[in-house]
Amino acid sequence: MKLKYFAWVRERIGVEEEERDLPAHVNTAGDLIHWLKGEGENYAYALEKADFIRVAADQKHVRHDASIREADVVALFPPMTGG
Amino acid sequence: MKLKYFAWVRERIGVEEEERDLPAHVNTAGDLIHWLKGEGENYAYALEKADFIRVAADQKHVRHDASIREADVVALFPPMTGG
Amino acid sequence: MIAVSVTSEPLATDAIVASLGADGDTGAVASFVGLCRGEGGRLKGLELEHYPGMAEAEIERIAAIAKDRWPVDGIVAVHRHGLVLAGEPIVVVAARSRHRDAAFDAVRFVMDFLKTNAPFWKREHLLDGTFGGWIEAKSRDDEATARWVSG
Amino acid sequence: MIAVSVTSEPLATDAIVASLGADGDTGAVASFVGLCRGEGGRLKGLELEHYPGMAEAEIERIAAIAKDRWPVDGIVAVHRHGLVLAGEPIVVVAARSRHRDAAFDAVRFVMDFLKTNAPFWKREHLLDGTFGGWIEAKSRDDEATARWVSG
Repeated sequence: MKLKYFAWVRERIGVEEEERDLPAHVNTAGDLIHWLKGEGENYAYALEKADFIRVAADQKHVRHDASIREADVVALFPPMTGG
Repeated sequence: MKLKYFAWVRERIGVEEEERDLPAHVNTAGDLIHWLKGEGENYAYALEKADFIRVAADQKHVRHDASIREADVVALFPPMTGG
Repeated sequence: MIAVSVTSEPLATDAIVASLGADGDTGAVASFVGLCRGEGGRLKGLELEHYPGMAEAEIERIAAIAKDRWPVDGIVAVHRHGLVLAGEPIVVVAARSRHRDAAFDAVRFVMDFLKTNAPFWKREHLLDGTFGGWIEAKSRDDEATARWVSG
Repeated sequence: MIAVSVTSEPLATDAIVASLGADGDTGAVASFVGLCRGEGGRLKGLELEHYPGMAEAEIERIAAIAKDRWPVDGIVAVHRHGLVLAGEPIVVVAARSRHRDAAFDAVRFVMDFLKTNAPFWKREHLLDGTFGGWIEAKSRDDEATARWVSG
């Protein structure tokens, strides 16, 4: 699965995107965030306020309880500030 | 007192404006309309829906129960349709 | 800054909105243009009668109320009178502010009150050059105005 | 007609609003321009990061909801990304309709949802050329969006 990061989530993790094989127990967007937090200090820092992180699966907003296993690209980012 | 008329009130009365001496019993905007209705068929036709007629005293909207004796110019017109 | 005018000349919409200006704190410009509809090709346009002097004064009064009610830094409103051809602007209202809510609210408030309180009267001007009927005031315009009082 | 774009070029506000077009039934054009504030001269501007592809798709989705909800005949929305200097437009949204309420509501709805749902992130770009902090999302923007759901 391709993971993409934006804004300060991107800065803290240190990469714009990466390919990752998800463990079998990662099903929802929330699972993904929780698992990534254990993948290193940079991830733990970027995702420390897990509830705050927004998720898009294949460019559509999804809730933390939505399954993301079928998605090709999942993006994690802070609340948006456009307009 | 100068009286001014606009839109179909003006058309029905047949003049744009006129000078009139008000009888002593005419105090409010409503009194003025009521009195004018007795001044000829054209006035009766223009002002037949008396409640519908809007009044401005010295270029300010006033209600039918407002005194207009101190005004220099009183205008009578239909509901407005600008914008 | 409040700038109001009533004119028989065609309205230069972009220039009117630009006349609002801006400063370093301007974050929002909301604007509205009311156009003369052709009503399926039936109308050449609308003839707008107005009460000179009171028309300007009343729009200024409405704009001043809006400026007191919301934190806007400028309001501009220009209204035409005389013959307005189908497709041409009848009225342009714009406001600028720091945040968007104030500009949105001020423009809509001015438009709603202008419809019911500014002394203009529209009459249909038909394609054959004759006059049609006077446009009747709409109850939904009165309701739109009332919304700002009760709300 | 719905037209959405995201660009790194300065926005030509008047041309964007004009691109809405008009027909004989157009009676109302409402528009909004969101500008980059200088915050008392502290900022050179804002750097806007965005999610290419999703940004356009999300604004189009929001505009389509607005077009379904209100009788508007056209909506146009253009959003910048990259460095936007203080005083420059960040976003332009406009709608046209027969009567004014639809155009007003559609523009405000698109702006409110765009603020909370379109994937853009603003960062301060200071006068000395360095980056300041990321702009924090405002709870009042979430409330503005929620208003359209409950209201």
